[in-house]
Amino acid sequence: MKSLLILFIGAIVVLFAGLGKKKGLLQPLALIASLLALGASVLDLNMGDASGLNERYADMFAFDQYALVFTAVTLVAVSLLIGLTGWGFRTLSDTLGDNLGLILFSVCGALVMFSFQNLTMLFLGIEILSIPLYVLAGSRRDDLASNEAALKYFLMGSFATGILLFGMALVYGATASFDLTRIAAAISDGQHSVGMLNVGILLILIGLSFKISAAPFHFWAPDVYEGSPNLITAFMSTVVKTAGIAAFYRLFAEGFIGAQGFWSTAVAAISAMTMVLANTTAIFQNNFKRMMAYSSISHAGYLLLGILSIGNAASNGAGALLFYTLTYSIATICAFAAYMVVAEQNRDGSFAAFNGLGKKQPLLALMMTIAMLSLAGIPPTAGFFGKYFLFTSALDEYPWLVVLAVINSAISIYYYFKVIIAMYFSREENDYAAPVPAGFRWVMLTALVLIALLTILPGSVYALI
Amino acid sequence: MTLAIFLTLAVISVITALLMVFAKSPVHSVLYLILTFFTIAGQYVLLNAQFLAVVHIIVYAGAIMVLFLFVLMLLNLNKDTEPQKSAGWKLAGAIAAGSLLVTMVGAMHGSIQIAGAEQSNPQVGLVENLGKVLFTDFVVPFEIAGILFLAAMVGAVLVGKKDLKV
Amino acid sequence: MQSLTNRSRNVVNKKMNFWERIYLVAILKGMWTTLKHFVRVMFGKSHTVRYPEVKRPFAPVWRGWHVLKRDEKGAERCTACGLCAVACPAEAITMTAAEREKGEEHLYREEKYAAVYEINMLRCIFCGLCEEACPKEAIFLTDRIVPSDYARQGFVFGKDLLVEGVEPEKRIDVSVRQKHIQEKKWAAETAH
Amino acid sequence: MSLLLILIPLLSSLAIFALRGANVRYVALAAAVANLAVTAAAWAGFDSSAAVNHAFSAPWVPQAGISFSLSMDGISLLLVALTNLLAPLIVLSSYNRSFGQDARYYGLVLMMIGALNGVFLADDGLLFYIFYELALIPIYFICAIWGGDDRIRVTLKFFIYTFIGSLFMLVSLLWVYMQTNVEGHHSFAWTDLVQVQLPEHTANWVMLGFFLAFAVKMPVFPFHTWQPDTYVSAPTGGTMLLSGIMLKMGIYGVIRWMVPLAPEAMHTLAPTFITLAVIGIVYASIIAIKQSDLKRLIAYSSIAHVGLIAAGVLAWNKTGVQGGLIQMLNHGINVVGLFYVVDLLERRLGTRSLSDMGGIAKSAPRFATLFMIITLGAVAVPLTNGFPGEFMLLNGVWKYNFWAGLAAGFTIIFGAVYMLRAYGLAMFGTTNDNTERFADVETRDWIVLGAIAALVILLGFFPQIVLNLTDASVNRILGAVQI
Amino acid sequence: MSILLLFSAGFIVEKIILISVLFAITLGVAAYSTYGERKFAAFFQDRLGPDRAGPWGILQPLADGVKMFTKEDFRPNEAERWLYILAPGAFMFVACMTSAVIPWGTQLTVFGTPVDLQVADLNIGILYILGLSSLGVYGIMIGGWSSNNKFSLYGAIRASSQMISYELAMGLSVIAVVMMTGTLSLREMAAQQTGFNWNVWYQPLGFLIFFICSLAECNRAPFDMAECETELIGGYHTEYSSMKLGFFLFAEYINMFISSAVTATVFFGGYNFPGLDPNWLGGFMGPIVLFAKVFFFIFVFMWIRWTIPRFRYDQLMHLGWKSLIPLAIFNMLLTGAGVLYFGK
Amino acid sequence: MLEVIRSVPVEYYVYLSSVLFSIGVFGVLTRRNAIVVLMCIELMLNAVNLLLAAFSTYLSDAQGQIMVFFIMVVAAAEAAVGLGILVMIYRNTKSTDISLLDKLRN
Repeated sequence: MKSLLILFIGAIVVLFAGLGKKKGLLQPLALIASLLALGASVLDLNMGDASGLNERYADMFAFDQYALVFTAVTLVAVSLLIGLTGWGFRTLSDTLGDNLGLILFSVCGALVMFSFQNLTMLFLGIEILSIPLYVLAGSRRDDLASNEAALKYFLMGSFATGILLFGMALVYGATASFDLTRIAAAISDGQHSVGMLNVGILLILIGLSFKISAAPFHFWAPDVYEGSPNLITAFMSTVVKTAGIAAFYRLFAEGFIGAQGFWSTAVAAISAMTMVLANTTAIFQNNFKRMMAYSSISHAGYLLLGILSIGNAASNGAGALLFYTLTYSIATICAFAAYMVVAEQNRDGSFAAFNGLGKKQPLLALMMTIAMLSLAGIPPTAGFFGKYFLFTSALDEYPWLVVLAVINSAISIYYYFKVIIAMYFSREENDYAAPVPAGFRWVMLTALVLIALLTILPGSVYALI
Repeated sequence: MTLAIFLTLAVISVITALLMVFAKSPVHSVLYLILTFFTIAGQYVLLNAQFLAVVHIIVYAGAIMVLFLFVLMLLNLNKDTEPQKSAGWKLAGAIAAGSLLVTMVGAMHGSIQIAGAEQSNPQVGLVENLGKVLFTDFVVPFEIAGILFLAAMVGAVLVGKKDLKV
Repeated sequence: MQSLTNRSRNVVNKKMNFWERIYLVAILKGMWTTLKHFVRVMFGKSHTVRYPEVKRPFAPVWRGWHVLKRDEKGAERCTACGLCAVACPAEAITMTAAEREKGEEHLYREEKYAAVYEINMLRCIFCGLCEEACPKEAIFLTDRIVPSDYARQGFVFGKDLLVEGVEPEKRIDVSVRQKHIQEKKWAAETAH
Repeated sequence: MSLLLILIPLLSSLAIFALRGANVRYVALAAAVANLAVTAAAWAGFDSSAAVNHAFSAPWVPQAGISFSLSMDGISLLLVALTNLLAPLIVLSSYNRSFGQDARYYGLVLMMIGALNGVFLADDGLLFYIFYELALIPIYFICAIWGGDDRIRVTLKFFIYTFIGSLFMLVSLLWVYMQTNVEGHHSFAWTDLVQVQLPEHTANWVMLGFFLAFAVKMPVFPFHTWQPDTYVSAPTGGTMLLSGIMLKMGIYGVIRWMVPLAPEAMHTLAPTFITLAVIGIVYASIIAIKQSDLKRLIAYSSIAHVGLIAAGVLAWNKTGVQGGLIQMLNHGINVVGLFYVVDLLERRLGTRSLSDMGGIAKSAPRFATLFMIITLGAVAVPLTNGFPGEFMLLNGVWKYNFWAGLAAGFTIIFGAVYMLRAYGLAMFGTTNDNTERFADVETRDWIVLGAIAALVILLGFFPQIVLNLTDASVNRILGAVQI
Repeated sequence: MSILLLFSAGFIVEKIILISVLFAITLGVAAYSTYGERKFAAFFQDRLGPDRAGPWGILQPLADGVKMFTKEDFRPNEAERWLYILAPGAFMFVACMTSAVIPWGTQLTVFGTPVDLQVADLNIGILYILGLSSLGVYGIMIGGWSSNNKFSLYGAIRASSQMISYELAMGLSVIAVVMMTGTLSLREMAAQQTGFNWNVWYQPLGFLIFFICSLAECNRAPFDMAECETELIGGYHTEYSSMKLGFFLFAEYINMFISSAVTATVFFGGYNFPGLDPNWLGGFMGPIVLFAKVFFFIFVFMWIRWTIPRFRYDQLMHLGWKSLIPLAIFNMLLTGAGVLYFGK
Repeated sequence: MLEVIRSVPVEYYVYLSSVLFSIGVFGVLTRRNAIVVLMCIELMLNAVNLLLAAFSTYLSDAQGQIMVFFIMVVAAAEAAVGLGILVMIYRNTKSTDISLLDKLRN
């Protein structure tokens, strides 16, 4: 809750600073807000109810350990992203304050999604997360691709919201409540309409699949990711995905656990389909951002494995999701940071843009390499532990799915390595090396340190839940 | 009596909804949709949710659809410039939506029952009652909705702004 | 510069204070003004005249529809000298001169007369210069209003509309303004 | 001690990346030598009667039963010794070539060595897997950056083959891990994993998973297709690392992890595996005979040799395993020597084709002698290091199955044929323009080739040094695994 | 209470009569508003206004009506036929619907039976009015758009954006009253303001905002941007003629009447006046008082129209969004504080 | 009172909402004009609202109707942002046909 308040106030301060034409202050302000919120959530970790502000609010919020750790993870990603805004938003000088404010608002939504105890809150959280993003996706207003991204994202997002809401309504009809604990109680009582509940859960599942872009509801993602400004794409593929999957987990673990027999098969099918479709399609992509879009979809497929671990007391699915989202976010942000500099040098968005980067800018290339290795889940990068934790969490119940996931991660190497190959083994096409902005240096350095730390001490994060 | 009103309203709302989807001109679509909204408001009244009915009219018919009309008129989009999707695509859409409907109804048919049907508090839809619930149990989402609105407002302004530079 | 009237105001661009900026006082003042008018009319002080039935008297200096005067015997005074047309700044006057035939002495006072005399009322600015230019005291501007018409042609007034009638009751009285002018002249002379 | 073996190369590789100077090669050599010294110290302090030596353990992800635990028994020590013995030689052999950015190359080599040490020392399943994969990354870059023609395709093929293989291993490892139960937790510790009793059906799958990983790495027919291409296109240092040490990771994995974790499947699967290994021996040998490219020839010979080792180890009797172990060491030494020779020839002559050589023995007698010694070692002539290993291996396979032993025996014959043919074509016969001017070995070559030749002879005379070292460990591991 | 329960024959008859009477009165008032407008305009401008039809021109509305009916009914070629016809009807319909919830008096005793002087006592009456007034936009928009004339369209867009914008401030100012009175029902609101205990004394700012907004809602000067003749000819009804035009004009006067009635009811005590018991004269005192107030407000509407010059469009929007809405929110906070402090 | 309301079985409301919802989905899938698609989404949301209101009344529980308010809130916010995006696109393309924007695919 503290983090939420800090972020909200921070967003308003940034908005007003933007109105007051204090351009130089904006990025530091946003960063401070994000870091303060991060600090607040980290300080509250493991305190239970001791801090007083963190327990349930009229059964709507529960800033429990689960919410706090995901908050912290998201805020790490957000802080890194804000570090990139100085240069990344340089073309948006007149609306910089608004854009930063919207990012912070969006994060508020993510926080609500981590902590909801009531379907109403989930719904509001999703919308607070999404609505600023629809705008941010189109923040390059004179660019048609950006416009298209905004429109597609908006239409698909609202469509998904509609489906999600219909599901919620049916669940409400079946269980007479929006409250997660009461839904769970009603389901375990058995005094409910099974048909309505099942259809409701299915529709909610579809709606959330749209939000985290799981197949077959992923078709919007590549266009949106490609069209949006790079920074926003990074935001969408990290924070949004984290929020979506965390909410997904909480909803199904706390609300629908009683109906697991019904939905787990569906989730497994979606997961399998997502992984296979995304990875096979990603192979054929020539554009880096599109590739990252498909990669992000495939990661949604892996993340669903964590959902499948619900109900298995021996496995720590939440911890696995936490760790995975953290490493995935950091690696993705790194990759996008490097890509943004590269895109500046070479307007072509294809892999050829990376040609010869290893010689031109070794540090950048190194960052990109580490990010790609981490995304591919190659040991000993932190990404490996993420995959490892996730796969083990679902191994008991769904060995075939884990095998499929493993095969898919192997496939994914092919396209992640395309970048590495271009960087190190291809001849450069132009020798223009855009200077790496200071903010990017710091972000990359921080990300590097974080990846290293996560590699060395994966347990520290994994065991937080 | 009630059933008859319900059925009449239901039939009208389905027909107007279909007309909305099939109307060639977007302005006609908007108007059909408004009619649908009126029938839905009628259903709310039938359900003794008067406050809801009025708010529904104010928000949907009075604000949202006006906004739609506005945009349509400002952009002068009524020309039938919309290239129709191919018949195959339409068929696919119809099959998809139809199967969705059949699945949903089929899955629920026969098992629809309401858990708390014995309780009877006809006053539930009245404004006093709603206000109490909204400002006690649901005050947190109410506040949170404020963030949503602020964000949406900033976003809408940002999107609508003309570029100042160049 | 000395102002001509006492109604002129100097423009002051001073910053308005709070009360002025909310305009309420100004609005109420305006409302008060209009209300005064309203009440005045309510109690019968309307300026309205029920026109066709009631006519408002003209000002003594009013210049309207021209008249071509006849002399005491009923002969037209105009001799078609053309000075009025020359004086006319709007060039609204045209005329065609003709020689008086035998037996027309009762019609025209001089040997030469205007066979056609036309004033285009759309061009005329009712300045009165024709009147001043006329050596024969033949043309005067009167306190009659030029009637409206649907066509432009209708505004070109010929002699049928300009020349006054012969009968005494059809004569047009131009004395009011003339007297006023005369008085002004005397007043000016005595002032000197 | 164990930790040092890993940390020295890894940290010095980081230091080298950071230094980026021209003289990093000396830093690299110093680190390699330091590691060798630590190995020597470890050997000196080795107590073969104890179950483990120089153990180091720190909790890593305690919630998931993962710990950073290293330990050393005879088998580990043998392979660590091999690694660290070859490391300075490999570094030294790379001095001959300029790599553009030396820092990267030497950094990657040291990183590789650190990872390899980690593989051999890991006592924790996941740690093993991580080092196993970590070893892959530097070698990928070494091959792909400094390799020959068509290197990108070849190395990617190599990478994906091995990575997919190891993913299957990961699944198998996880499967076994999920069956462990130490105080309510799963555990990755080797001792815990070994205790798991799998039903035979499951065990088959688990072993298959392991086998895929190790078979690709070794490589065993039919998973070998990446290998000749990669060997040929990789730079010499890379080829040495690949053939000298990395191959051994596979065999080590079989001995340490595959069989102990899923012994129940040995009955069903071992015959198949051994058959594959034997087919590989024959197949690779026949192809090797036909090769005219010296490097490619050695690559195929490597497949043949490793096939024999695999067959011997999979026979899972003491003779076989011991033979496998000693042969791993010897093959590593020999093959590094051979590749050094190839590199030297290529550097001087600009070609690897046997048809372009001939008569070098005349112009460079000392070189010819050293080459001869190493060749003899590779051919397994008695009193060279190759002999005891191959003998024991054949013996082991023979014990397991007569026909397999018979087929495996072809290795020696075929090996003699192709190696001697190659030697003959290169060293004797008529000289040509190039070979006439062939200068004899220089100091650096002397050091490398001399050291290898000395080892060839030393181990040929005293195989017992090695056998004693591993004896207790092999007994322990055979005892722990009931088939 | 649900409407469904109220279906009894007597009830229906009673309501139908009431509705008819109300309808007649509404139309009559609207008709004579047109007359009043012209008359008052004349008075403010030192004129006499229409005075030829009947004594003091009292039959002028009739003459206007006849003229409207007999004029040529012209429909532009490119107009959207049905929408063009629908628009004035919709506008008129919405305008007439609004009067349903206004309490015209307490009770009337007709032939011994008490009759509520209110068509429907919705407990959300004020929301009903807000809702319907928001629907008024459609008539204008559809009319302006379907004429297929750019001036009509501009007029329609201006009118509707103006109405939407001011509706917000209006709603907010009403909310302050609702907070104070604790009810959304107009009937209860009127009943609370006995004697001189009118809401306007507690809510002067709220009243001001409400009043300005109702001016704007009715498209009255100084906010008659929609039909700003100098720029837009006739605004959204440029292309309309005959009785369709009549409907539009008429409906505007109905709107003015209703908003006067609402203003009187919400802020000025409805049918209450100190010293005049609304139950006097068999209950007729209430309606008389209320109508007196209503006529006063109608007069004020006209008074303002003939006093204050028209705003520029941007000024209008600035006033709405940057002044009135913040003020209304401030007023809400103030009221909240007051309610909290005085515990009313 | 409640009996009067409940003379309509709750199933009917569920079916009616489902039908309206499906019509909305159909529209989203088949129409190409972004504004019409947006309207179809609004129709879907209204089907949800109707369903919630019906459940709320039949359950005698106010939560459902409260949820309807929140949905309205969100629908309004979405409409504002969505139409803003449409206007922005219109400035660039002079069209709101969503398929015109498929340039990215190639």
